Amino acid sequence: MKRILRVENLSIEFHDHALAEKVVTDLNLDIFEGEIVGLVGESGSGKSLTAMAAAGLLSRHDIKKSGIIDFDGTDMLSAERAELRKVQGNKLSVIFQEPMTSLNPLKKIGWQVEESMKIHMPEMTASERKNRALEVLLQVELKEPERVYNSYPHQLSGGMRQRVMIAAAMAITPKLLIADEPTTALDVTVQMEIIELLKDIRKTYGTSILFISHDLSLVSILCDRVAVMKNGVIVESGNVREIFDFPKHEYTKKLIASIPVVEL
Amino acid sequence: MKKTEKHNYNLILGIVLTAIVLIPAVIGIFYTPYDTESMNLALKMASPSFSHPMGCDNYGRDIFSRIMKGSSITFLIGVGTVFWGSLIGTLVGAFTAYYGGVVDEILMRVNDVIFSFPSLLLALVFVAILGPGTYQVLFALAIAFIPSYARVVRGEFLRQKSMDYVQLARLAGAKDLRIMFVHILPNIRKVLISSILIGFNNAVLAEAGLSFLGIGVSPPKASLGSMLSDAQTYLFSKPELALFPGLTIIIMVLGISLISKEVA
Amino acid sequence: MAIIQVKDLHISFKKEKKKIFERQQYIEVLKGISFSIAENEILGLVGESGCGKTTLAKAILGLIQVETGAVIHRSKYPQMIFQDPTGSLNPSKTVSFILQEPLKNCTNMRAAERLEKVKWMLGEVGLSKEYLQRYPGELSGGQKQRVSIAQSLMLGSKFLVADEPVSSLDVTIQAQVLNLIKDLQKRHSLSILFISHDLRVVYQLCERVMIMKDGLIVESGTRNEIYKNPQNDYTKKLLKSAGLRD
Amino acid sequence: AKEEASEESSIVIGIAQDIEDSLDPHLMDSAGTREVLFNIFEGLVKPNSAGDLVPAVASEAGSNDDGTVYTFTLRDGIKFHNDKEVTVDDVVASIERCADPKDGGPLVQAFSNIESVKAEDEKTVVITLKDPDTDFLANMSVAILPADYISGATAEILGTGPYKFISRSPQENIILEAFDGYWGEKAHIKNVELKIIGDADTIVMNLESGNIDMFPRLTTAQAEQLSDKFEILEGTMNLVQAVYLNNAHKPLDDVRVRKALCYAADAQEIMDFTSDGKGQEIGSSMFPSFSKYFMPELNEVYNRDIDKARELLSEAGYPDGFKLKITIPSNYKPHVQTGEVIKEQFKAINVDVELELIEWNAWLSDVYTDRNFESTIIGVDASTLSARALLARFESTADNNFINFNSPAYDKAYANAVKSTDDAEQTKYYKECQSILTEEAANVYIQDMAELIALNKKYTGYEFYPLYAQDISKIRLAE
Amino acid sequence: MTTVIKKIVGSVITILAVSCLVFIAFEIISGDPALAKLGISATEEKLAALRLEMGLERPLFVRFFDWVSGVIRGDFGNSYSYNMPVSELIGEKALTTMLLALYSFLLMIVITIPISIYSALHKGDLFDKAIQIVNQINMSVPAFFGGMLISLIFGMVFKLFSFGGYVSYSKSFSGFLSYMFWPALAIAIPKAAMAISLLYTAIVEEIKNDYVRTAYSRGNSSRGVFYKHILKNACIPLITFLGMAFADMISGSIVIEQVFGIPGLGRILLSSIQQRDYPVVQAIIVYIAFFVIVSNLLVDILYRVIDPRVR
Ligand SMILES: Nc1ncnc2c1ncn2[C@@H]1O[C@H](COP(=O)(O)OP(=O)(O)OP(=O)(O)O)[C@@H](O)[C@H]1O
Ligand SMILES: Nc1ncnc2c1ncn2[C@@H]1O[C@H](COP(=O)(O)OP(=O)(O)OP(=O)(O)O)[C@@H](O)[C@H]1O
Ligand SMILES: [Mg+2]
Ligand SMILES: [Mg+2]
Repeated sequence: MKRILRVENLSIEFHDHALAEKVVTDLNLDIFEGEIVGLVGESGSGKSLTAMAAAGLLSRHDIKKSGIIDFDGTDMLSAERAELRKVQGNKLSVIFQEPMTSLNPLKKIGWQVEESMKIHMPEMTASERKNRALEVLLQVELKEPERVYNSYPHQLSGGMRQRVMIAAAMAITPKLLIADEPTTALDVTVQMEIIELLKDIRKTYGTSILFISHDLSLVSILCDRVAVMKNGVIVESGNVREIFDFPKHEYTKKLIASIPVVEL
Repeated sequence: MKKTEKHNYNLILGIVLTAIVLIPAVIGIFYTPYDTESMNLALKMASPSFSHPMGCDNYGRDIFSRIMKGSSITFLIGVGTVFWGSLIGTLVGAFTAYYGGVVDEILMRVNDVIFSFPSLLLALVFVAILGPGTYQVLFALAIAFIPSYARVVRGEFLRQKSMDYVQLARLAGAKDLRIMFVHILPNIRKVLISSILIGFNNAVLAEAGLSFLGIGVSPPKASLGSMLSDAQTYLFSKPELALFPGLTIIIMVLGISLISKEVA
Repeated sequence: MAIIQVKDLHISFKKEKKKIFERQQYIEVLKGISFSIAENEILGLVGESGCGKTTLAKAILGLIQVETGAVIHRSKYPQMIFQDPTGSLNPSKTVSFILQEPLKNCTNMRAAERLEKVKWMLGEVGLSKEYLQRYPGELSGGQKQRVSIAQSLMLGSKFLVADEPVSSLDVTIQAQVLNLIKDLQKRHSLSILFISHDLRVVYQLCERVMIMKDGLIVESGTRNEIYKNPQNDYTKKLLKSAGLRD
Repeated sequence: AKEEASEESSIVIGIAQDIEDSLDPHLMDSAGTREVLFNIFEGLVKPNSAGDLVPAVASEAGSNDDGTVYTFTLRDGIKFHNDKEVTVDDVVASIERCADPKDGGPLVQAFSNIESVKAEDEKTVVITLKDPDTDFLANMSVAILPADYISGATAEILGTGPYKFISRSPQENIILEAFDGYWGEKAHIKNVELKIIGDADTIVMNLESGNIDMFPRLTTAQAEQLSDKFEILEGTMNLVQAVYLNNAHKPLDDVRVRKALCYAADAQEIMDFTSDGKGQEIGSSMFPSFSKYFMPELNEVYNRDIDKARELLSEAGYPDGFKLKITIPSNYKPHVQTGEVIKEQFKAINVDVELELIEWNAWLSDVYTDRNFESTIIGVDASTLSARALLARFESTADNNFINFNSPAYDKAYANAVKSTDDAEQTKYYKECQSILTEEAANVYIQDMAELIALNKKYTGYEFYPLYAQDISKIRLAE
Repeated sequence: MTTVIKKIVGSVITILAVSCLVFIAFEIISGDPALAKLGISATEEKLAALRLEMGLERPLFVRFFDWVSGVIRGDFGNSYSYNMPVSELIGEKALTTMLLALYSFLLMIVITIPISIYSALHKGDLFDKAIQIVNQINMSVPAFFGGMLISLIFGMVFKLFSFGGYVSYSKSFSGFLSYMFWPALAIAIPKAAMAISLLYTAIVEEIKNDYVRTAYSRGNSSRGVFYKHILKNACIPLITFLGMAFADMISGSIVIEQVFGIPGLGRILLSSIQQRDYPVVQAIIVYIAFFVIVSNLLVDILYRVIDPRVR
């Protein structure tokens, strides 16, 4: 199997305070073609930052990065913007953790969902794009795709916005989908639909997925492999079943023990 | 680290520039190298020399001494006008945006009225009621400046008002005034500060413009603005007469804007 | 004694017009909702995404104008944990300021006391003192969410609306925060409207549960009634998706 | 060939102010308007550049010995700008209009003395006065307008002068054109545009860029900056510039105080500071170009003498000086500058001057009409070629005695001057008036300001007048 | 529909309020139109007669009412100093000023947008720093002084235009445009400096938002992110300023018109105030108020169009 993402010795350091802060240290992570990798861990441990780095979106100059991130032949850490943009929104798409602020408040949903298509598939006509947009909106269980298509972000509920983010990321068929807590604001029925959808696109298009989540049950049903992060390092990683059934690291054990139980 | 240093660098530059203008101005209140009013035929239009570093004007008065004295008046008018104008303008803008409805309508109409009223006529009315003088200019200008601040603040407030953090503040028991001025205002400070700087410039220059009405500083006293406009007569033959007061204004404004940008 | 009583609440929003001269159309989001929350009770609210839970929460707290219907509440400083921590934290204020805000407004505490309490609360939600001087933009999603929770708990109010308060927290922290909420609820006889998608969390926390769909409450009852013997189809579907029913 | 050249010729003259009062020469008042209308309208007589009255609409003018009956003979073939001949009816109507006492007094104050205006025949007009007045002829420069304009039948602006009015655009320009049917020496330049230059600071640029060819009343600073494309002609403004003192205001009601101020002032120094020494010092309300009346010796009465001034002040009870407010119309830069220097000069005798700049209209109402002021700096001009134009206002009962000057001796001398029918005697009385003004230190007299005129070297022939006038008709293209 | 009617009523009230204030202002300031007309030949009797003729003896509110009823009939009265109908007097000038304002407005936008964009995108580099300084200096140069400098440098030294050679738009529109370029530039530069400072600040703030990251993630080029996302958001504070700037340019052209010898409203407004020619002042102010109101209305509408959140 082909390796699609290779992260080696990634370190991320912040420089915007008097003291430099290292938030990710020597992180290694590989994702192969068609694989779904879960990334779980403590809140604030650096999951989102790792994901952003992999997507080539850490460009602030007060952040110091080192290591290697190789996505399908592109160096995501240091490549020029022109090169990155060939990848972003085309071979790679991102579902952001915060759907509220990650949508442009002044643009209609439809426009935002269609944006990657507009950039990377200029051959599509406007109506084709719209059809595709409505299609993905429906796929993420938005019941009135027309209304959503014509709404502004502030007119949608939290869950709807999150689904819009998902739809936008899936409007094209990326090789790698980075999903940063994509289902937190969704009710369980929709959550399950989304999980099915993700499995589906993996199956039909061979898309690899980096799935960041706190919901270990979702991770266990969706992912092939999982990595557990704490304090900027991956403390444990491996096959989902193995990790969940035989956690080795203290933190992993604690994590699994904290899953709320319902005794009916 | 690097970034913090750069910040200080701008701030220091701003402080230095402001000091270059303000220290002589403060000293000028108590002491000037030469009397600023007594005339000397022998020195009429004298070129810069060691004893008169900026030369002398058409009455043989030392320009450096006059700039020392004039700066403080200019500073007073600039700061005073902007202070009152932006204070009242911000209040008006904040209240209209925050409460909306009738208050908004009425205050914005009043605003339109002030804005349509020629400042010249306004200044004349002030002279008629209060007599000529520095403070009269200050108030006439401040009133003329209110609408622009009110408009800018209103626009920004409208945008902020709909955000969740405002609602959260309300739940945290903050009173309306506190919400407006402690919570919202800091978020529009950047825009407000750039309009305050604009206003400072305008005030300094408008004061010069009003001197031909005989309000403001009356000769032989001088402000930087009035020195500049007097110098226009000699623009071709003695451009340095305009140069020094002009430079002083520019340095003053530049210094203040650097400081306020860094502080904000 | 009910701390909150909601009677036949209706709310609708303007629909985005496609053409300028189109007639304004409305969508009804809440279609007549009635319920009450007793003192010292945690009421779980579960429902389809987009069915109007957040709208209901905001309406209860008076953050959205109510058209018809009534909300009667008898609590002094009702608090809300917003679903979106980013938008609800003032970007220009430090964590320390944000957390002190309710204390400043509603108590007479001195600065030192306030700071003490803030530090304590920060610890309770699993954040260290280092975060006091951070701005919201410098926090991770979960950290922001914890700051919002902390703020809403500062005053020890009698009534709290929590709109998906723990959705982006990892399970260990989640457990810690839930324990905190439960603890506070016991000690201060706090009433909570707890909105969540996580049926397990709701089960752990709430004695009573309401299920919402399409702007209506389709089912409500005690935890056991709902989880063991659901009547409504949607409820059944929910439980099934969560793996709590076959 | 010369005729042809003048067909094409044109000039653009910059003026500082638009004609804001009226294009009707009977209703206009300001000096700025007068100097423009001088080219369009003429009276029965008109002043020449030597300061003499010469016949204009009338070909002959005469009076009886005691100056009660004035007889005018209409010039043959004289025409208005529409080529209609001027008739005696036009003359009578014009004079009657100015003498009409309705609307609060006659348009020309002196015409209240007219008993009757009659056309003797087709060519002769006789004016009879109530009281003898040998100086009356100076008033007859009042413009002659068509009778049907006066009756309101037409609003067309028609005069008999060398230029006819073509059009105007308020605050922009006034267009004149040489009148072919002019009776006298015809204007040399065909097309004239009087362009209003609102901003004094742009005058130099306007001249240098060739946008205007001529500008009267430059300041020395402006004149210095002009290139050698321009000729700078120097004359006087024919204004009495002084610190006018409100004689009714304490402590200025004390002649010793007024004298002290006169001793403290130094006219030459003022000129040195404000106009590079240009200008003519004066000692009373008369300017040098009225050479017949001007008394240079009065300049020497108050030479700067600080000790004497201090002494006078002590005598008057102000050994430590006093505060004096000088109100100046802010739009007249030269007066403001004079004020600045005066302030310094008065410091020497502890008179603490406050310069109050006000806008022209406020000056008119507060200072001039309401006489609510302490002192002011202004230049007073003469509307006619007669000493009376300058001296009448100091009669204690005169309407326009804005300084509240009150001297029985002056009133007597002035009355004698008006009454006398003998020219030498009259001149003597006028001189007495001036001496009294000086002695009483009515005002702190300063100067008749220098008038600098920039004229593009393409043109020549400019003539100065002893009155506030610009005679465009004399200007011609340089060879 | 009702909002439109409300706006119109509001505007009419505003205009009435300004003109009423002008009446009051003229009542307060010293000097009167009759005196202005008579000048130093005024006597008590003549003044009284002229006042009667001008109708100045009547009480303030009667005059105001008269004026309003005249305006309703489309009659702005007669100018005291020029003895001609006010509309005739200021008609062409009003248009000239309007064109000048429009011209400078366009220039301002043409200057502002590219410079602030470039500068904000290259924040911190040499060009940006240079721009910031030049901008500060531009803001500090008085309009009249700037106008003089422009005319001096471009008119006198480089002879790019003939100073004072104003051509009326009715004579030659292209001549008009090429002459007006310079005064328009003189007006536009300081305003553009302000606009740049506002837009720059707004852009720098806006870039920090999360949605910008989203836009990048879709493969937008920096330009794409900028033009499609940031710019529109950042323009919101600018819109307010632009609205005011346009109205300001109409009333603020006074100085520049004088410097460049343009027969616009500026000079006549100034002289009419000094002459106490209030029919003229009134008409001009109504004209300016009209623009103020319209530009504010446009700003409000534009807000609503651009920002769905304030709808
Ligand atoms: N300002 C608004 N304008 C128009 N429609 C709105 C507005 N706010 C919310 N809505 C609509 O109201 C409905 C309910 O929204 P609400 O935020 O209450 O849902 P929710 O139950 O909280 O969903 P979620 O679990 O996804 O957060 C949605 O369909 C949404 O599109
Ligand atoms: N501007 C900043 N300056 C300093 N530290 C920062 C800044 N931004 C983020 N951090 C820190 O970086 C760490 C990692 O953040 P990240 O968003 O990757 O966390 P996460 O694992 O995604 O957490 P969560 O599950 O809560 O979203 C956090 O501890 C956060 O506080
Ligand atoms: Mg995260
Ligand atoms: Mg919600």
